[in-house]
Amino acid sequence: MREMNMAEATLEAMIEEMRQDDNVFVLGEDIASQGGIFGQFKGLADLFGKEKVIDTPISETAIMGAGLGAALTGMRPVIDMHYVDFIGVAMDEMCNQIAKIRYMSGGQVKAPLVVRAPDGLINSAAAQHSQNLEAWFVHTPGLKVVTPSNPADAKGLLKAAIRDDDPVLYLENKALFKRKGMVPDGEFIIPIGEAARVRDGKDVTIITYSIMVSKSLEAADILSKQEGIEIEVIDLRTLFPLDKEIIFSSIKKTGHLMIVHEACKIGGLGSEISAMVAEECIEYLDGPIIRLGQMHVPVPFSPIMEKYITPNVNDIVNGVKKMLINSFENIITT
Amino acid sequence: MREMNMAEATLEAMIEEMRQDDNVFVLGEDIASQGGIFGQFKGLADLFGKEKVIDTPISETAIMGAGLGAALTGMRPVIDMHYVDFIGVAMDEMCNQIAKIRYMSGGQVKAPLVVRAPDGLINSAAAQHSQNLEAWFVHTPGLKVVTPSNPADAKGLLKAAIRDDDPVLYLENKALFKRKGMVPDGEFIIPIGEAARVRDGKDVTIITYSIMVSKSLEAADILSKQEGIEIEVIDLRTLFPLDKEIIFSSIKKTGHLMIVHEACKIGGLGSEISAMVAEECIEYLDGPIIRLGQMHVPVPFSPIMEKYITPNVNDIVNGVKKMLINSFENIITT
Amino acid sequence: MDQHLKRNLLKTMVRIRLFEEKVEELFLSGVLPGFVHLYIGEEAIASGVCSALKKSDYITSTHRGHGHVLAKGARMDRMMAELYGKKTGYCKGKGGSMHIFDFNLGVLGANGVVGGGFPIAVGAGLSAKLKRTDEVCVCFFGDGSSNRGTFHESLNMAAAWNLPVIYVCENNRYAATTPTHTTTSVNNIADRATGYGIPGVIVDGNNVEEVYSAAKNAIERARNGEGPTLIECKTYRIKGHFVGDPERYRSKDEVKEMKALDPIERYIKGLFDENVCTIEEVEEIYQGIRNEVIIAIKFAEGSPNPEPEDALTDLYVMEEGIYYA
Amino acid sequence: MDQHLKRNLLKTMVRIRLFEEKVEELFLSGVLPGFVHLYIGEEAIASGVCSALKKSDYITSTHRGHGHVLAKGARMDRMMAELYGKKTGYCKGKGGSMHIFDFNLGVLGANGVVGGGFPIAVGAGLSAKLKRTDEVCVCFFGDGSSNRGTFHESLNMAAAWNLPVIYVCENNRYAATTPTHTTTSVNNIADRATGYGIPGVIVDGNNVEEVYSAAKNAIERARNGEGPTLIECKTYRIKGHFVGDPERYRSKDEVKEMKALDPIERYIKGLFDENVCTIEEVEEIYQGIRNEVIIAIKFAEGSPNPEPEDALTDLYVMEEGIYYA
Ligand SMILES: Cc1ncc(C[n+]2csc(CCOP(=O)(O)OP(=O)(O)O)c2C)c(N)n1
Ligand SMILES: Cc1ncc(C[n+]2csc(CCOP(=O)(O)OP(=O)(O)O)c2C)c(N)n1
Ligand SMILES: [Mg+2]
Ligand SMILES: [Mg+2]
Repeated sequence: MREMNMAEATLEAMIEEMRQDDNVFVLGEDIASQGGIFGQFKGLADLFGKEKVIDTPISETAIMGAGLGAALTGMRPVIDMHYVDFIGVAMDEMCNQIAKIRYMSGGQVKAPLVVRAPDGLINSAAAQHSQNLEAWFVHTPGLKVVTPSNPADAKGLLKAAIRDDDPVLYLENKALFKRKGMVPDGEFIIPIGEAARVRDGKDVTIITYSIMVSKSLEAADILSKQEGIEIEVIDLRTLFPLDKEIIFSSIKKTGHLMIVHEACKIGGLGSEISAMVAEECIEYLDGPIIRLGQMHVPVPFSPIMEKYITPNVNDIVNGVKKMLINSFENIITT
Repeated sequence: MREMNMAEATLEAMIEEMRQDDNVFVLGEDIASQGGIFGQFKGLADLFGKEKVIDTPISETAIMGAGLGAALTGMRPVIDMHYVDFIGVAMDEMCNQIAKIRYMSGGQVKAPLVVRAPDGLINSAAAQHSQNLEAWFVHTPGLKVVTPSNPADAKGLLKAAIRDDDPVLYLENKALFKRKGMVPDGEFIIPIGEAARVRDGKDVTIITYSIMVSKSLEAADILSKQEGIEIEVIDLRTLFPLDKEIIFSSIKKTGHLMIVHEACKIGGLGSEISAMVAEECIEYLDGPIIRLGQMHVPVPFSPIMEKYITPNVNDIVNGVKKMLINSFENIITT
Repeated sequence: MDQHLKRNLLKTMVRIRLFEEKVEELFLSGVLPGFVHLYIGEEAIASGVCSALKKSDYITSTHRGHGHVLAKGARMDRMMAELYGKKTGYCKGKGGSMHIFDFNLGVLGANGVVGGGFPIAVGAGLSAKLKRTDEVCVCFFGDGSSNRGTFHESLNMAAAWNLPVIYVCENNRYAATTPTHTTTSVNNIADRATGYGIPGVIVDGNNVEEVYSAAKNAIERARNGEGPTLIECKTYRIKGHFVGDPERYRSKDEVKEMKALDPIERYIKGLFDENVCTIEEVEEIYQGIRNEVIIAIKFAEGSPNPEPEDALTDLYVMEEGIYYA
Repeated sequence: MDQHLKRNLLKTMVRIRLFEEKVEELFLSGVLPGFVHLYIGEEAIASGVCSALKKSDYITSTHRGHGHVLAKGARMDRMMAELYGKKTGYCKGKGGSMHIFDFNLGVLGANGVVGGGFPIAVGAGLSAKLKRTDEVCVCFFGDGSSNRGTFHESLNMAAAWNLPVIYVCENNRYAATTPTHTTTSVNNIADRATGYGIPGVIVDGNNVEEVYSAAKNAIERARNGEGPTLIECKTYRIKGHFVGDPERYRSKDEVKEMKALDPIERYIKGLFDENVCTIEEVEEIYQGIRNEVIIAIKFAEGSPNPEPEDALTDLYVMEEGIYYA
């Protein structure tokens, strides 16, 4: 095990995968000379040359489409989208071409490519550089979506994504690039589709991912110490396909569900998880399903307002307390 | 009251609004000489000239962006997107520019524009011409989203959308353009944000919109006749902001909720509605919340497969029956 | 030009024409689902260009794609079966007219999104460069689609990276119902080549040999690492934008006038003049292809429909753990 | 050129320079949130262009927008307050450096999306045409953004419809860390004008009078209904791409060399040579603006922060029935 940050962990994954498979290459803006705006590609061009670590024009549409063309013809591109916000510029390529091409061809072709897209809040980057858009892509058949919360998962999931024969959207929270953690030595993979139970608990299940995992764990510690409430925290890691098994089994145990993400609450992935549960195992619930997510506004520039619209540790703590007060038991007894 | 189809109803709305406000104009592909691919703009250019009914280049990105620029500078554009699928090409303009510009400006500007986008299945149009994408836009703060299920609503909602000072996405199901219905004479508006209870019932609430309203009503009739089950059907009409009041009050009455839409079930708007209910009034539910939506694949060309992946009247009927069998009462008593 | 090639150019054009005439008939009689855009009148372009390609070369096609795919060598029977929505179709009935693929022939897909092929072609060119093969990719596109941003981004990228991509514009004067000159700020699409520092070539798109030569030159340049070329083929769409188009946007006279320039009739006449073939030989070609069409229809009609549940395959390669509802 | 105008050109450039030098300092000292892209070295462009505009004319700006907005006449205090994230800022603290608007001055927004302004400018031009006003819109953009599809779609549309839009390229040789010649297939962005059938003009972007004249001509053409012009201003970004940029992608020597062409120093020297102003007058200009900057900072620092709940206003005009969570 070695300690490293998320940017370094993904860099290791890139290096290992590029060493192992000559067809893996990277396409994006400011990745070769700069090493990526978050340092996540630092030195990669020195190792593999500017032919394999390609600085592109500011042409996200063509970057994404060219990535697809390369994937169809035998390469395994990793496409860096700079900020997930800019997928808006390449949405047709992402959702109408990449996601659909295998199906439309009747299974003749495959599109083994990874789209890396830094998302989330960082340093008051404001409305056009701060979004979390996973819900759009989970709603798009043909994509797989993963997002790590720590360096080990970052490495293992990126390696899995690169080896996957289907297009994978790899979302990496900008505020996590510098987050440190222990990473196992040697080759390892985090399989796509497997969530992780990162904290055991019996009272409430919190389902979360990416940056909100650490906040949920923090809240869980507080609730344990202050209230004796034991939270089970599940880090989804893969957003499509969801690991239904782990989700349902935890709910069957706790009877209480909260979903926490940084993305906007309305229409966010939390809705899907909540609805899945309300459809498939509602009878195990002992109270309402609570979702915490960004308020329904674009991200404001001012740090004060930015903070206000984003769920924080306190919101989780208070949400859980309220949830338990509103549980059916209490409703019935009061 | 006169009978007309949806295309005609929207045309009437366009004519009335363009007559009344000189700043209203239309921008899109094949609308002037052709009258729109679904006949929805037929003759409009003859009435208002090709300066106000503008045939554009195949440049959806610029169409959408130019619409925004025009809206900012005093006009009230109606932008025709041909197929909702093509918003993918203009997603940055839609979600990062149009939706955010007022907020980012601190309320200095407004963007009074309407994006008309035909969606849904028609004639085996296949994967890239058949989507229902409302979930993406409901998840995007700054937009309002409406969608009519009948000619009267089509007219009234379009008029409301054009008069609204905020950007409104007007989704119109392609298979409904020829659907006939009675339309009130004279000036009328369907306010944005108001759903309609289109059938009263006491046993189960079905929340639906657009093309699935008529299918839900059909299913309701069958269930009433065959099983004596009385379904309450709510036609949302506006998808954001949702009419929570009517939704919650119906659930409080029936205790059973099904949501039906043509869009993909996973991550669809049904998830948001289900989650809202599971969060805010779960205690009134007597059973699981069932969602019916498209299976999680792109739309296949073959009519046989297309039909298979889409919810139909039978699915609704059977879903309701199963729902009632799975209701808590029965679970407990069996 | 050798006579074998000349006869093959004719054959390819006739193959497209007869296939599509039948498709039109079938569509109008209500047998085919979906909608269909015919290539009739533009056959010289696909035929000329694809005859200059190797099997391992790539093409990207458009919504008006039957001609491209047939010219690249696709089987008529599997194409027909696809239009019928049958399980034996190229895409197992999942694609339809606008989405025909034949990956073994380097067909990277027709595309329902106008201009969707531009960057895919860049990627194929990039692969060739990275893998150091000598493959090239031809991107067919319409005049109307040259106003899409993907045109610009892709031509710039292909040019900046010197990729082996050939952009072939089929300028048939209309984008659906809209005359191109009303929405396009240049007279020739080829004029746009200047903006990318690449050659822009204009040819008579109804003259198959002219198209062939221009394509051959551009393909050679591309294979030699000299980068992309933009070829504009001036042509005309004889049929409506789609089968069933009321065609309110143009006059019957215009169509009649342009029909006189039919690439096939013209070419046959030329071949007679040059004594490349006789009436009988031409008739033989037609007869052979008529048979192919009949066999294709038989194949399609005799093929099984997909099972409804087939809708749930072919989305993911690695389906493990995937759920569909 | 009249002397008043000359002095104003200088003043405008100095206003931008001193504002930004202070912003850089403030940012480095950790007072300002967000990130900031400086315009230092490129002031001649915004100053030259905006001096040729009327107040009612429009501009669209970029992520590097301070200069454009100030040149169009924006108040320094409200800009500074916006950079501080204060309630009195132009956008009430909701926008920040990359999103400054001043609607009263026709500023249709800086833009965090590179190339986002191209089509917005088309729309402003379309409004002018439909309303039959004589307003024009200037769209500022970087060399790098000329590779975005929006460039192409917008220039074509503006040209096809003959709209009063002037496209002003600030070619500072880099797109962030990437030298433009490595990703761009033409030597001059102005070469792309041919692809739209509009005039393409190249000027020394560090020569404010040259910029002014080119802009004036283009604006006149636009007002006369003669359509768009593409003006390319050759310039150089003296500072990093953003404040804090390690600048690994270029040599110190290169920057030093280009610094010698500083548009302000050069212009002052010219004004001395022409006897337009004296050292004292220039010092007076600087002093006045230094004061303006100090007052702006005081204003910003003395202004209240937004309330957290202010985040829930200004999204919808018609808020009735809207819910935020
Ligand atoms: C992005 C997009 N916009 C619009 C359409 C609708 N559409 C289909 S074909 C067509 C016209 C295309 O014109 P052109 O490129 O000249 O090709 P042609 O049909 O003439 O062969 C249009 C507008 C589409 N399919 N995709
Ligand atoms: C669509 C999009 N892609 C990428 C970025 C990230 N980005 C911000 S500025 C910049 C470089 C812009 O270069 P140029 O247009 O030359 O303007 P300059 O910064 O040189 O003024 C990039 C790539 C962005 N903001 N938007
Ligand atoms: Mg055409
Ligand atoms: Mg630049």
